[in-house]
Amino acid sequence: MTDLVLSLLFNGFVVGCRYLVAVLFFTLVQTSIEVIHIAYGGVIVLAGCAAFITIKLGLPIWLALLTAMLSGVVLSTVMELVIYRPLRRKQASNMIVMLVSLGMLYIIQSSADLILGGLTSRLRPEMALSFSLGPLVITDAAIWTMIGATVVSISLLFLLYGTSIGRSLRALSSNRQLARSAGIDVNRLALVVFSLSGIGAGLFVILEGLDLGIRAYMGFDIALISAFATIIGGFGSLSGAALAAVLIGMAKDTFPLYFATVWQQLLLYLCIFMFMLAKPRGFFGRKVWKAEL
Amino acid sequence: MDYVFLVGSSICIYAVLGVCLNLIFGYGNIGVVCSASFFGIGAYTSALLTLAGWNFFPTMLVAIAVGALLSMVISLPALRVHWDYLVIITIAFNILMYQTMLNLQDITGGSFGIRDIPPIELFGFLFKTRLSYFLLTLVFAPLCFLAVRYVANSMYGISLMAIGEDELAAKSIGKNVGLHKIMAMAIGMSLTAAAGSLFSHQSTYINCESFTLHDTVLVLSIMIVGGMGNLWGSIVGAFILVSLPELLKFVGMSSSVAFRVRELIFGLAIVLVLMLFPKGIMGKEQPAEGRVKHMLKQKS
Amino acid sequence: MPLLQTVDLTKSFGGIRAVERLSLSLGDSQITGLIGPNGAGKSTVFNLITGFLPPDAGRVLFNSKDITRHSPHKLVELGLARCWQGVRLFNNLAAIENVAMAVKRPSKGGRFSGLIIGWTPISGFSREIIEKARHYIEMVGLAGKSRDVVADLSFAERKLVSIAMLLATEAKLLLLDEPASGLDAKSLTRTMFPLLFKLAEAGRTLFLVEHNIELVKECCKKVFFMHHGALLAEGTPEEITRDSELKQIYFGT
Amino acid sequence: MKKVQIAVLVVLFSCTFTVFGHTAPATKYDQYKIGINQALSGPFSLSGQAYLFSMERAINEINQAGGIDGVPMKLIAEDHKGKNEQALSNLVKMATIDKVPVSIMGFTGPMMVCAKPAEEYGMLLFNHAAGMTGLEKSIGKNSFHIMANGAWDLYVGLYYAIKELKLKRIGVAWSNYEEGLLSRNMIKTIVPKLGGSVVGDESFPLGNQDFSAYIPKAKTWKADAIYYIGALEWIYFKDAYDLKLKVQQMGKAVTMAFPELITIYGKACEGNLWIGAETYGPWLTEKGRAYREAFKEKFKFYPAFIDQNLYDFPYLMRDLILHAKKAGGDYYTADRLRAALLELCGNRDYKLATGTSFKLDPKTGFAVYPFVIYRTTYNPETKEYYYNVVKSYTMEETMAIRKAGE
Repeated sequence: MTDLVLSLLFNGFVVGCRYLVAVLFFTLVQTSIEVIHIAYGGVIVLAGCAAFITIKLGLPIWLALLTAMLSGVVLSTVMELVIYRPLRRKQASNMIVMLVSLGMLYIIQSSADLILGGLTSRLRPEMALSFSLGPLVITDAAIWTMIGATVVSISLLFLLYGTSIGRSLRALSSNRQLARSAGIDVNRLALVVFSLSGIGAGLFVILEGLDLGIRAYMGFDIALISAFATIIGGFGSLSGAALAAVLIGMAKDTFPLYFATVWQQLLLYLCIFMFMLAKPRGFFGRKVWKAEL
Repeated sequence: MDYVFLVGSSICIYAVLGVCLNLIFGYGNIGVVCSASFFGIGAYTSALLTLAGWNFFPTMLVAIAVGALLSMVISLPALRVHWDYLVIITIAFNILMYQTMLNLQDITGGSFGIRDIPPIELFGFLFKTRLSYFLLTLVFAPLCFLAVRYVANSMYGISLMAIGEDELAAKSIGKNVGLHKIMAMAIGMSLTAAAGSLFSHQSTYINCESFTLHDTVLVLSIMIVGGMGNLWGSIVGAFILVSLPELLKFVGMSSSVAFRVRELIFGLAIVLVLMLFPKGIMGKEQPAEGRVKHMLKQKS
Repeated sequence: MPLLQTVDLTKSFGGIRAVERLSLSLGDSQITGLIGPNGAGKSTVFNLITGFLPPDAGRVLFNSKDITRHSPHKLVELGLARCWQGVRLFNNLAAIENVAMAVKRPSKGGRFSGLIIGWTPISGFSREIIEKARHYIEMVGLAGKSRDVVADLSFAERKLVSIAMLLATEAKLLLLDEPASGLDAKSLTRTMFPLLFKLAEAGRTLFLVEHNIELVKECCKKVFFMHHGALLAEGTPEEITRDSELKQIYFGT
Repeated sequence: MKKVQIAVLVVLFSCTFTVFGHTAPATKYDQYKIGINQALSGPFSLSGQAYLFSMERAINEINQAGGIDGVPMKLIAEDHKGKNEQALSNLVKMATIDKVPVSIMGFTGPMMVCAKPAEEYGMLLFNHAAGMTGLEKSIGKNSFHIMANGAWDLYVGLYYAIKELKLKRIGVAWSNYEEGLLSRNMIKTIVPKLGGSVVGDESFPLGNQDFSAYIPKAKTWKADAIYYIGALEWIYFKDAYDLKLKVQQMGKAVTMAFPELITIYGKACEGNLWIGAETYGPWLTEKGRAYREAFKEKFKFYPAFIDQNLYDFPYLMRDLILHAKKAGGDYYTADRLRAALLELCGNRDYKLATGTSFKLDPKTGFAVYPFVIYRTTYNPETKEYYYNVVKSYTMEETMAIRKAGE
């Protein structure tokens, strides 16, 4: 029994770490630019296609990582310039922005479907290396995932608290009007944030591809998970989102301990729903009304 | 022509969904995005009751009641949080309901669904053919539309719009915000469930794949493309977004790529429409004009 | 006996005490002012009284009836309404509609009556509601503008509309948050002062937070002076403005 | 603005209805239209392009050979993305606008939606996906199943595992959609009859690739064999291998082909059993081999059974049309084709273009194939994995096994 508990928890933790990579960047965009960036799933998928093609050409995995990141950056910035910036200028409501973003996701997914087909494509020609550690079975993909998660978190921390960009980002997310009047250029920051998120997408898709594989329609799911994590962590709180991501991953894998795996998804979303009911502000969220009174 | 009737009937049904969501989201600005769940609940309720030998009207009434009751569950968070939180919360609810439909195999038949649902029978007439079903929806949809429009134009509706626009101001002039919101959701969602109970007879079979999050997203797009806070807009939106994929079936392309290209076009259409008309095609209704004219009449 | 009374009203955000054991009482049908330097917690007091914020401690009495933690719409029914510093209107409705929205409706049949009565007319407001609304609009002197969408009105006019809405609720006690702010001297003397007096004569009780000393001197019979969430002094405007140390606190000189 | 909107609306309405209303002129057999109504794109399509390739290739071959007595065949392809409404509207479009009397389709849900309308519109449906396990009685008189029925896989596979390999403790890993659900239920009834026991069953949502929660649980079953039902076998076997779930794995041979995948995952599923109709083994005919190579040329892997079915289908149709034509009259209709089908394949062997032969059970409308059991095996000489036929049953034996299961 303890073996089961341990291995479930560990696997869940790894899944959570993988989510974390995507979630952090999603939340970064959400808090600083105030865009619910559903199309981030699309960015991930397209980065996946780039990586897939690179591997198909027989090039090594690190090159695939580079191409994935590069394409992610390009797509994100293009999206910002062509879609989000004009909408900001028109002062379209969040709802509109969200839906446009969703439409972009559909477009990208269906074009990715042309490249990948319905099949799930893995990013390496050989099997994973896995070794047992007591009850746990640890694959190299898992190790890479955990390393990636740590690197991403640390570098984001440094970015936010160690650089001038980070300072202006925090200013922006804490009080927009003030930041604007203090002469912070939102458009410039948006570019920075979006290109960062592109890099994140590249990394995420490689981790996913090492472990599970890439498919054209995975974008929507990960966008959804990211949105939930953002809420559960509390709008505007990166650390909260990170925590939420890991928790979601672990919760997802601990339910099967007591229930049949059929109920896994149901219970997961039941918990998410209940948590949101009980604590709409999430872990570290700000109050909503205070701002308005 | 049966094909036209089939498409027509689904346009009608989705128009109803869009209009209902519009009352809740467009007017009340309550970010409830789970139409498909209530649609599905209506469908399952009436499918099961019909198989148990009930007539159409009682089943539809029960479906409406169930929808209204369940809307209370949603109104719990709706009274507490801001609409953009609410959108995500209700999305979670949506997946929750889908999973429930999928896994309560004894009741819903799980992923295998419910088979051999008899067609609607009213006053001894069987709505078996596509034409008759289409005509039924063609009666049903305008009725729902009128009902919602009546609500939207009534004193209550205007208060709802006011609440949607500025909750604090509405409170400070003595509007009972909570009650208005609950009413809005009860009305919208129960009508949605009614539409579901009609839908369950469209073919002889339903399963949970018809009530996924993507269907909700379709309804949401219908509302937003048409124009939030504009009931006519929802009808236009339903017409465009339901008939566009069908229209695209007639666009001749080398068939191996055609299907993905069509989906691509669909996505593009949504994006372009929203980039061109950020307020939706029909835009937001300007309630002032019409009613002020009405007041002038009263003066003279 | 006082119309409104607060007993040891206390509220703190996080660590900061916004309001500290505040006790004040308002006489009937007169104009009372609440002044004090910025951040003294005046607006918070309003929010506490009108039920937009729950107090940590203390009670609010209205007609010697405890209304602490009542929800705002209930308070409006009881006859206690407020308007906002930054004017809050329903921007895509006409001025008269904004007012009509606020017109008090006969509350027979308990708390659902608002809705039930709401159903009857197909197209918005019933004739008598419109009539009332028009009456209030004329009262604040916007008869000409009544059919314009409020988004197009000037700030002063918007302010007047918001006051008309306040009147329309037929509340006995009106809490005005900075009625003078953003108004030029002309519209102040020409419209605001007379309006306030007219209201007082009409038997409404006014309680206003105000920075504009002119208006306070002109209109208020009684003034409360708040500082750091506590009540420092109360008296006639003359007494308050004569007091040098209060002046110092107020103008920071 | 209002005017513009109304104008837009009117234009839309008019153009739509002209398009919808316009129906193909009902020409008498200047071409034979056959339809495919499948998940050709979207998350549920395994490889829609492969489907279309197979079918178009066969039709082109037929047409280049002069069509059917000089009349060419035409493919009407529609895509239901695994969604019922789409499947229904596709069917109605085919029946009323394209006037297609026969269509091949996949997925249980869409099949169930279309079965009854197909009878109304006088349309013949052929299911080519693996599903419909245990639904023989329930689909309408116009619906046939030209592919080895999922149920037979279970009967044969379990028989082989329990009776021949003496693996008594069976676990079930099922993907939570129609076929998975039905198969799970069937296994639970079959296994005890054969003297085994189901030691555990766990499921995962369709399209889910993350088996991290399932595999540790499966380890606790102490099962002798685990029967996997669902798509994405490959990911599953890989995860099972990575996380060291060492047990005899069994799966359906439906998507078995993909040699590309076997080169990647072969190690993961070495020794796994695949149960499928005897089809992938022989490739007896010239045509079959040519198709197979052309397919490999395009998609880098060999056609799976679902693809091969689609290649066979137009040829089957040609034979049916020719047979129906003999009697003359208005022969390209569902009823006449059904009659022809029952005469040609009903209870008698019919040889498909790729060389496999099957017979149709007239009562249930389901095809019966001889069954084969493959084992993924490593070949030290060629240094690659291949499917080794470890056991093949004749049609009679298959029938007998099925009896034993029931």
